[in-house]
Amino acid sequence: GKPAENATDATNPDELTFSILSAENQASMEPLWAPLLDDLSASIGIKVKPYFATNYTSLVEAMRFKQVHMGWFSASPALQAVRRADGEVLGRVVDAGGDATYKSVLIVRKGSGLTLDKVLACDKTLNFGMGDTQSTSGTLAPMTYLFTPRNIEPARCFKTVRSASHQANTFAVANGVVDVATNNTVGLIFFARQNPELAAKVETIWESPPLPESSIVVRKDLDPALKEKIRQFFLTYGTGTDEKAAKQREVLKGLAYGGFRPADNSYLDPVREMEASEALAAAKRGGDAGKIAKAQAEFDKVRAEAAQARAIAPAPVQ
Amino acid sequence: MTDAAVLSIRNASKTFGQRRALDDVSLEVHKGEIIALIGPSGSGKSTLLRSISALQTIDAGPGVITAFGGPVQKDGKIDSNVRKTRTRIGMIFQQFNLVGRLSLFSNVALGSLGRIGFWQAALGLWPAETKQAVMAALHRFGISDYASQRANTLSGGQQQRGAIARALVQKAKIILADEPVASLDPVSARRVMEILRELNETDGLTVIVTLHQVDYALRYCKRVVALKAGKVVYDGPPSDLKRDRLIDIYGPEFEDVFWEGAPT
Amino acid sequence: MTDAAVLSIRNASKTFGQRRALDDVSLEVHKGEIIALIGPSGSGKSTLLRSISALQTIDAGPGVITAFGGPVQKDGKIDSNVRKTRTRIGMIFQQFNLVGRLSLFSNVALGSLGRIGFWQAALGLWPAETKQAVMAALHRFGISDYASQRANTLSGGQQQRGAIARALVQKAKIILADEPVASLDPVSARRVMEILRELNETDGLTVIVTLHQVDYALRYCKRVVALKAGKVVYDGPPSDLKRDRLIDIYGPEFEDVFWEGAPT
Amino acid sequence: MTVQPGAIPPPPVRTLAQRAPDLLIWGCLIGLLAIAFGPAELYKLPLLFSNSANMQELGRGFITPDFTHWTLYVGKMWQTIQMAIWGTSLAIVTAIPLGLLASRNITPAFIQVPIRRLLDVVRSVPDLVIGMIFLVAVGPGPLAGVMALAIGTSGVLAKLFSEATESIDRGPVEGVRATGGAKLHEIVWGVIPQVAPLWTSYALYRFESNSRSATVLGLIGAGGIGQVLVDSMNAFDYSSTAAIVLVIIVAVSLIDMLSQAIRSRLL
Amino acid sequence: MTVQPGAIPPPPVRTLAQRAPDLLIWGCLIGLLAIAFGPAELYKLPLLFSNSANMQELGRGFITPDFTHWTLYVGKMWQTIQMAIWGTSLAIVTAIPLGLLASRNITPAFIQVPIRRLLDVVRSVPDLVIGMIFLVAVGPGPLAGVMALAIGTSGVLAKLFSEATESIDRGPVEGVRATGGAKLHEIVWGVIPQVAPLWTSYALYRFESNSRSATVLGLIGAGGIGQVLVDSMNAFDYSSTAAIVLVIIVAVSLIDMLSQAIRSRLL
Ligand SMILES: Nc1ncnc2c1ncn2[C@@H]1O[C@H](COP(=O)(O)OP(=O)(O)OP(=O)(O)O)[C@@H](O)[C@H]1O
Ligand SMILES: Nc1ncnc2c1ncn2[C@@H]1O[C@H](COP(=O)(O)OP(=O)(O)OP(=O)(O)O)[C@@H](O)[C@H]1O
Ligand SMILES: [Mg+2]
Ligand SMILES: [Mg+2]
Repeated sequence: GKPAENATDATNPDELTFSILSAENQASMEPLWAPLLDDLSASIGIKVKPYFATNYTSLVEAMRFKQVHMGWFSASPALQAVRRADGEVLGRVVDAGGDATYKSVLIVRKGSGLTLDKVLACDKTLNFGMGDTQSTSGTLAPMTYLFTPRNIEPARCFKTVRSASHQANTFAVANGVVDVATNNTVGLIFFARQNPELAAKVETIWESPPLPESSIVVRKDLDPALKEKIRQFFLTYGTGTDEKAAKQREVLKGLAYGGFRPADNSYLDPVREMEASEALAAAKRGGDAGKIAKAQAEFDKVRAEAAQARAIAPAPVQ
Repeated sequence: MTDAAVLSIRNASKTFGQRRALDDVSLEVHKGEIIALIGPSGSGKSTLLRSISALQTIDAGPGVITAFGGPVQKDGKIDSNVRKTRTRIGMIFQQFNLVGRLSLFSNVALGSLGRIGFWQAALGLWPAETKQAVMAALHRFGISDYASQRANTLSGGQQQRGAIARALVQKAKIILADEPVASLDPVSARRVMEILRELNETDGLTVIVTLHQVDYALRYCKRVVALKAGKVVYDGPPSDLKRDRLIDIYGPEFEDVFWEGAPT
Repeated sequence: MTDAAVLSIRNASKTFGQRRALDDVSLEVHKGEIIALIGPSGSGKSTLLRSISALQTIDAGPGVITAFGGPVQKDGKIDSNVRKTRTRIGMIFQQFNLVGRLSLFSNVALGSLGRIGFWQAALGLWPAETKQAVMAALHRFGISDYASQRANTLSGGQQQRGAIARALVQKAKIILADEPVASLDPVSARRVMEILRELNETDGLTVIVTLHQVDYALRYCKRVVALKAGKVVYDGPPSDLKRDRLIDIYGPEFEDVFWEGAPT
Repeated sequence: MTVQPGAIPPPPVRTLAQRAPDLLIWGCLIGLLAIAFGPAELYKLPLLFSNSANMQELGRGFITPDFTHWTLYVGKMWQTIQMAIWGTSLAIVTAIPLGLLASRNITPAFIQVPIRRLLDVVRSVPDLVIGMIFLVAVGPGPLAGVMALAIGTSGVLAKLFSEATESIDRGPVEGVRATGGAKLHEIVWGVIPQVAPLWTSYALYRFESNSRSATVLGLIGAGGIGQVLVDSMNAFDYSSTAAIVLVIIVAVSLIDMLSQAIRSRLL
Repeated sequence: MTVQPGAIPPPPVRTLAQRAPDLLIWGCLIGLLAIAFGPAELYKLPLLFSNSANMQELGRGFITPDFTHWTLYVGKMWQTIQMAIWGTSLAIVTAIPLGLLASRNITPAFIQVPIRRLLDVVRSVPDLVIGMIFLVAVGPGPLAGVMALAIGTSGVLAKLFSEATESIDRGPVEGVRATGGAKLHEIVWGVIPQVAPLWTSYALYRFESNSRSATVLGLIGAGGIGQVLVDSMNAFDYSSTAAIVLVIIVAVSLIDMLSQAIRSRLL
């Protein structure tokens, strides 16, 4: 296709760009994704060009400026895409092993004798490894579900708190240079697969409630017919019984996914909830009464909305 | 300043830190003169020549240098039109100042920069005329065999002759030569001095040449200017440059220098 | 090789690309000699001196250079113990080879590298003896005022005298001087030649000096070696260096060079 | 022979005032190192030896390179090199004039200083911002990567070019100036021949580091070997990482050898 | 006067064989640029102009810097500088001997070539791997960052140091050699004074780029301004990003001015 056109005719481009956010725990995705996108291209009759990137900010901005039409985002970036880049959630992924295996965890070194209680004792003796500030399972989830409800502020609770990548944290715990760290269930599976000896040295002491996984986000202003075609493609992918479906299941297996399920923006409510909780905690730290009240109101509102959504639709996970 | 003066230096001083390299030097040079600039080491000869070609500013103040009636520098500032003046002044440096990584040929061809097209010069597309002039100059000094050798692999004397060839190719109206024969064997030295004299006599060029060999100065030049500690201490014909004058310039030890055939 | 020979060059050749800079040169130098090395520009004088101090290899083959009875280089390979030999050979370079960014004092102090403690030398903690020797040498050449000035801001003659001072501080047994007086005024030149002679006569040093001024060679040296196109064309006392010999060395134009007081 | 009159003067001594700038710089450096000792946790250094078993264990993952996907790696390497060659070439084209304009011995201060500050700004703007700016204009993919590399590299190269230019010997430049050459002629004939070997090595160094760069290309979806590398590390797949690193080592070594070959012609 | 006998010879012409290496290099470069034109999507370049509105709109987010948390930014900048100063200093200490050993005009080939390849390897190993190795030994935090910076920087500095060394004038070195100085004396007195200005500028350039580096420090929990920058961008908080970039610009400019001041003393 002509490059100039996918910029101008955004609703019905003759070439679709599909961004794939390089998530933690995914090896060389390009060859794995290629057959899926070829199938998509064949199914909707428009060429699909994949882009892999390590940073979601740039992908969200690219989608905002119509340089990217749809993308594969993990939960928190997906929310940003919906907010900033006129995106809407089209579907979500289920893992190969079934549903809802994705949870945030706290890990310690096996035999260290550390328990959740000891961690929460806040005696300033432990070194704590946190994820990056915007990481769902590394930071947001443990804050929302573990620390904030107990009014614990990690910086005041532990000897040191450092933000690092998941891999760095995992190795640090396994090698005993950090006492407790955050991670997630999928990350641990990968870690165990590649480094069995080290993985044996790590144990989980806390699991969060299930977290939303990656989802497919498309630009809202895409032609509705086209959007529907894309939705149909994903939802039926690998579900048939014929030989084609078997092949599709092979593709999915490569990606370590079980298939796709329908979802909409409310799928991301837990992330919104986590964000609001984080904002509330930040306000509380700041100690400004006005800000606290405002953040509290926002938090309550998001929470209520999430509960409502859950009541109407089946729970996004489980 | 006389109208006929092709070069005029008035009240030029130059101070490096504490050191006065030029001390209120005034000099009028007329068209067609050939002047030997002598003086002990460190007396400011190179500094004076460098100031004339505006490679160096003189101290701010009353000092003025003009060439061909136009200003070269004034009050410590170099005139903005100096480039045109420079193309008419050929400079032969004491340290040769060749570009080590270029061939001898290219180095000498640079002499034509001021007179060929701007882009031609920038791209090194030397016109046939330049090429011929370069080879003629190299041949004249007996170094045409070395045309394609890199300048930094040439012997000292070969480099010096290359530097002189560059000034020749420049076809300047004034030649400033800073010890052009220092690294040369007697025959080459004589050849260079002859060429300078020929340029002066036949082509009417004005020549200022720095020399340590007083005998060369006496033989080839019609006027001798002597510097000592930055001051002009003699300016006149070689015939007046008697023994006691020279002792005055170079110090009492000069007495012992000319063991034979020295001017008396 | 004679036993008394302090320096022996046998069958040394050096080829740069196509050019033969040294062509089967053999030379025996005895302790206490003072030798003038003359020859036209490009005849291989510098190349010979550089080969003796092993700054350059000669061509592989039969060529051997020995100093103080020990090998300097052989078959195109520099001897591994050459460092000790070098401390006993002072070299004065045609292009001075001072370190431009160091002060004149430091440059001259480098002459003592070979004889003071390794780390002292590396850290520049010059012993009092070195400091005195440096200042004495600078004073001797009339440049002690410039001791703290950077070498690259000195005048040509000042740099040349600095380079000679460095060799003096080195307290070598052999001095190789490549045109040590080229950039010097007559008085300084004479002073340098007198010092070389004094070192030779009083201290018994062996001196090889490259000169373009044939008169200096005749006056100061007891033996003259002439190179031409890399070949030794004369080796004998100055008294035998008659006009036709010189014409042989420098070419027919030499006839015109000595217009007065030339050897006949 | 004649000796200069007067006594031998004492060796020069640098006064405190002459030494002050040097002492200041060294004092500041040592002071900074001392101040930063604590915050940089240098006192933990002995851990490096006591915990060396950990390092070995981690290293073990790397000793069995897995070349299953080697064609992919080589392809990606090639892809990165293609982007790097355009990015670096465009950067050189801008860096040459900027570098010359930023050199104090070529350019008057009233131009040189602002250019210098401009270059500081260019180097300070994060890769991600530069990448994003091009991303929103030309869409994700190689071109955005090329442009991001070009901008970032030109800031660095212009700085390095200018500092090499400031270190040249002014003799040859004066030689050209004295013939009446224009500024451009001085540069072409007096400056460039002197700086050519260093400029070449800078350009090839940046080409090399662009070829192995993961950051900006990966951030904006331009792909390349860096992306594959990050992905393999994210999956804890150190055998693949090791294989990718080997591919990069080969590429870097080839570029380095090329660099040496070109430079030895220029030296 | 006397003219040399014989006719004036023609100007030298370079034969095809002499030109071959140059033609080869230029041919390869142009060929590569042509081959890479398509894959690098250079044909999309016009989009840069037609879509410039996008760039402006994106840029608009940056024009209102938000300095609310400026103390945090300055603190983080200072923290990074402290890590950078140790990392760079340690790197310099290793890069000096390595750089000299990697210089062809100082070191015999049988040592120089392996060192050169070793440096290639060091530069090829990704930051993240280096960081992780130190992380498991000394734990996450500044020291791991310092060590990772030190290793990565020493590979680059040693290469740059060696290429500056290869470009020096050998005259002064020979001057020192002829006095009978040992190899070390040649280096201290003949080489170092010549390369000092360039080495200083390299060292300060790396100090500067370490001070603004985000990648390796952020990945292994060493924090610093780079981490804050990435976080602010990830939160789409471009006003804060702009403020942070301004802080970095000030720091980079100060380091650059320091670099110029030190170099002008050495030149
Ligand atoms: N590195 C080199 N590469 C190529 N040729 C060289 C090199 N060094 C010297 N030559 C050549 O070798 C010859 C002898 O040079 P050398 O410097 O020994 O001459 P010289 O007798 O000292 O001359 P001068 O009196 O001019 O100093 C010259 O033709 C010179 O061009
Ligand atoms: N850049 C500089 N910085 C400091 N001093 C300088 C500088 N250039 C020249 N000088 C000093 O100025 C004085 C005159 O130098 P100049 O080079 O003009 O002497 P000269 O007459 O050419 O001597 P020579 O015959 O030795 O070449 C010397 O004392 C020298 O040390
Ligand atoms: Mg002079
Ligand atoms: Mg010579």
